[in-house]
Amino acid sequence: MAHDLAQNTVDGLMTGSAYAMLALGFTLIFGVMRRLNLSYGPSIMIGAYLGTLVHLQFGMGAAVVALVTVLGAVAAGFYVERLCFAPMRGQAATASMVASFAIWMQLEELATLLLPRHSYPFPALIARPPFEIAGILIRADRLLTLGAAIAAMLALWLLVHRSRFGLALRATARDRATARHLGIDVDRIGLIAFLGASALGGLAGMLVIAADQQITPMFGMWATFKGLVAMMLGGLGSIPGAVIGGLLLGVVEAHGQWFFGPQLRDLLVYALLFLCLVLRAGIGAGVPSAERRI
Amino acid sequence: MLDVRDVVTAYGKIEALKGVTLSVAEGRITCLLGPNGAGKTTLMYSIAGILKPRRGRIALKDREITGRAPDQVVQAGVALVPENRLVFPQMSVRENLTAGAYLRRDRAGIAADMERMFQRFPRLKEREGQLAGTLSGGEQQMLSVARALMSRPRLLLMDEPSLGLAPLVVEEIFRIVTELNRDGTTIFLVEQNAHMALKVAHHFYLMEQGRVSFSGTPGEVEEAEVIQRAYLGSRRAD
Amino acid sequence: MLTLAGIAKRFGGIEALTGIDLAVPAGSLLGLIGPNGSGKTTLLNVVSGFTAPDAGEVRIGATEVTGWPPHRIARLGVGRTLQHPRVFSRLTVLDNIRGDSRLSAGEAEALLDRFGLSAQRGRLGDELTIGELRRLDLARAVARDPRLLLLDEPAGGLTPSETSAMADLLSREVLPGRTGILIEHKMDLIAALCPCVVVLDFGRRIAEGAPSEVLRRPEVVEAYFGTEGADA
Amino acid sequence: MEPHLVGVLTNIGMIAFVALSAYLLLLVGEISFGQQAFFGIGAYAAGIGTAVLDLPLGLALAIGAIAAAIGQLALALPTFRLRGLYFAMASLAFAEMMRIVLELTQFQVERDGELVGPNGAEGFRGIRYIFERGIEPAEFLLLVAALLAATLALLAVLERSRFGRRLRMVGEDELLAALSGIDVFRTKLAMAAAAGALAGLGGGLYAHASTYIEPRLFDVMLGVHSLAYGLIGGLGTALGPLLGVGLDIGLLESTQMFAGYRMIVFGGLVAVLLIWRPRGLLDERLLHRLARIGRR
Repeated sequence: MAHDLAQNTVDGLMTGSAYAMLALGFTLIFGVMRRLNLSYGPSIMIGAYLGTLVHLQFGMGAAVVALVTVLGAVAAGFYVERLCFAPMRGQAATASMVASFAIWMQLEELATLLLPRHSYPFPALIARPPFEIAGILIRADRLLTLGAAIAAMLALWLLVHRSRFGLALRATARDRATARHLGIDVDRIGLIAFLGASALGGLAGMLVIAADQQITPMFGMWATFKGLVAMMLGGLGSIPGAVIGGLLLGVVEAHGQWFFGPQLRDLLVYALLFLCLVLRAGIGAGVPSAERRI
Repeated sequence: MLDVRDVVTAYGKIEALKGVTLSVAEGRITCLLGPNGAGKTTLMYSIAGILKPRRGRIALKDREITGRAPDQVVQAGVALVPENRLVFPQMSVRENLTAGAYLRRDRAGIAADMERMFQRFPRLKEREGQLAGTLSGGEQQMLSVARALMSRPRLLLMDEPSLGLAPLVVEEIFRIVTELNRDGTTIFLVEQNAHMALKVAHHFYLMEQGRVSFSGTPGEVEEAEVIQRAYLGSRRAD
Repeated sequence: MLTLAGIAKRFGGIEALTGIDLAVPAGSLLGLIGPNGSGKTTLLNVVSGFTAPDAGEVRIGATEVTGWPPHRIARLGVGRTLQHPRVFSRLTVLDNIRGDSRLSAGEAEALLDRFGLSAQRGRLGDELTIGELRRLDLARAVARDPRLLLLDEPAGGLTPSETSAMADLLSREVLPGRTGILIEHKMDLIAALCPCVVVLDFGRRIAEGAPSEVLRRPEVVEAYFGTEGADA
Repeated sequence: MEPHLVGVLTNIGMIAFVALSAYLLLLVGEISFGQQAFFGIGAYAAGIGTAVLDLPLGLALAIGAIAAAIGQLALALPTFRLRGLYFAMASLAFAEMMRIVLELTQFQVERDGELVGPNGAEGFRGIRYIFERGIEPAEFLLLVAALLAATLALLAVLERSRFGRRLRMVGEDELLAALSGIDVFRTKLAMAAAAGALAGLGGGLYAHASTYIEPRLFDVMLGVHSLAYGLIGGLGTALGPLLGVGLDIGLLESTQMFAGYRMIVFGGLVAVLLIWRPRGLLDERLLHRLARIGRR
């Protein structure tokens, strides 16, 4: 029993680290623009499909596939930003959200046009059997995801709090009007944050898909949902919150799956999300979400 | 230094500026008085590039800046101290100052200016690492002024710097305004606090209904009557 | 009619209102003046229910309404105009007036006529000039025939001729038989309409009395123009 | 009438109900990504009504509508104080929860030697009321059309009434609406109940037209479409969402125009429309202009 709990927790942290990276991307966009990009997952998926295409057509190895995936996600992110966010700065945040949902449908169909079968193989990054530490099974590629998530969080934190760009980012997130008074081009800052988030998402997506060694058109919805739930659990818009939310989501899911099966696991997760929204509070840092930004 | 000619700025159908013409002389303090809703802040925003004038031209030292984006206007040497201060409350004092120098790339120059700001505003030095939101109103106003100065402006626009501050603090703010001007900064000031403003200004304009209705030198004309007209309404009705 | 006792409100570290006591007798119009940021609009927000005070009591007639939601206060017979007038831009001017009231189309048109908006009746709310907006805002506030009116700068942004037209409109169509508070920076208007004014500064009441007398008091002049004490 | 055409029109009619339900919420300023849940609740409740409990169709449809209205109120009560993004996300989470609940719902009885009723993720087979009664597809279309026409007539009357103005006031500016004495929260709750009922009615009809339903049908794609129909067709009139449904199902789906690219076209259409006409083709401004011309 204790062993199961420990194994579940470790598995959950591994999966949760991918959620955390997705949540970081969401947070970056939400923090700067106060808008939700529901096309986030599908644009990552476009990147992964392009990567798969390169893999299948030209037999490229993991490194090239990874690069194509990230670049594809950035390109798709650029398209989404230009169509759903840039023209709607003056409108309510919901307009961008609905538009990004519409583009979600576009991207999903585009993916099935690129590769029409239900699933395709994706090259593994590390092809070696799991190893054991203190009786707990650990997969090397999942460990890599965890490491990448920690590195991404640290890098993002340093970028936001220690760089000139990060200062402009925080100024824009806080108060667009005042940031403009100081000569900060807030629209450009927004676009860069958006593309950065897409790159981060592309990296996270690539790690997840490589660990699964296959890709399906369901990935877009999966990534959007997981990233969104993790961000909301973390309390909307804080970097540590996103990471804690992601890890927490992973652990809750792992235990939920073990004890209740997949359907009740999902029910549990949605109920948790619903509760967080109604109470308008994240578990992240215990600060009311409305008060906190990046 | 600054030339504003026939500027019309509108919000939708409503023209807030109906053809404003005025100029700010280099090395001087010019003050803009006027009642609420006269269009003073709209004029500030039009100069700073936040609002695009519908007509007219704005030039800084013969260089046209009409309709430029705010970052280009800052680049050209204009900095705005906005109404209500608008410091970033969740950033430290130091970070707020750094943000003011956003468009500059000379690290050494920025560091030197930061030290100069701390000398000029010792209160800010004491609170260097504190979050700006925890400062008092007067300290926030000083931070807002210092932040604007960090871009090394040739022209400093100040929108109601005395708003909501206690009388002693207001005096200090105006002392700073005079000092800055003595050190060579041209200042264009919007004020409600007419007595204070007229005491420091070299020239003033009165604005009503989106137009400049009076222009003069303090002390030269019947100040009292002008102020009366601007703020308390004319008495000619009865 | 309207009684405020010990109203206090803080926003973060700023005391927006401190210990405000105020009584407006039935049938009179109280002028509320003071420099920008002195707490005038916050006080109206407290009365109309948009802002709950931290301390104090609001009474309308005999009813204590402290902390009531805005719609209940409105239903009690309180009409309010806004400093920055807003309209329903997707409704016609006529429907803006009818709003949720039981006015028939005919009654609403008669009201528009009295406010000089007949010609605009079929326009959408966002196609109006500032003068028309102010009049529409005012007409909407009286459409439900309120007992108490809270007017926040009804002449803000108006030209001198529009302002005197507004004064006529107020004394002819709006004020008779009603109690109210008027915030205004144009002192002509205050002097013409209000027998009594209260002056706010830094969220405190600093003076009260007849307009002509109050405006001469040194503390009021100082509040408006700033200290002269520096070199005095 | 040609069977294909009857099928398409019936489909348009049924989906119009869920599009109208999303429209009613948009009128009071709320964006819901979760109307599919109430369509689903209506479908299941009405299906259970005829297939399991052997009730007449009318009663079963009413039960479906009421169940969905109650469901929507259960969502609205804790969430309507949230605005914008928060409510939209909460509605999505709620709908996904409902879908999983339907996947877990087991309620089968034996009828004529066969098990009927909801069977979890396997779906709900044998809602055969209209086939057992020998109701022709064209007759069923007539029923759908009549119910839709009655709904639209009701909405048309409502929109011209004082209550209709109240809705648009709440939808545009809650503060100003409250200044006019409107209880914003209760107005929105009333709209939520009506929206739930409409979605439930559509779902009940859908269950009987298709005889088989499963939880997967009521996923988020249905919800997004319902929302998009109003945003495409226009929020100025209840005919707006109907136009949206007609364009999508009538034009894009049934004519096979853009076969294989339908979502690319539809998605792009929604995004571009949101930029160009944020309140859809038949928006308030256009209707206002038409009304002016009509008066001349």
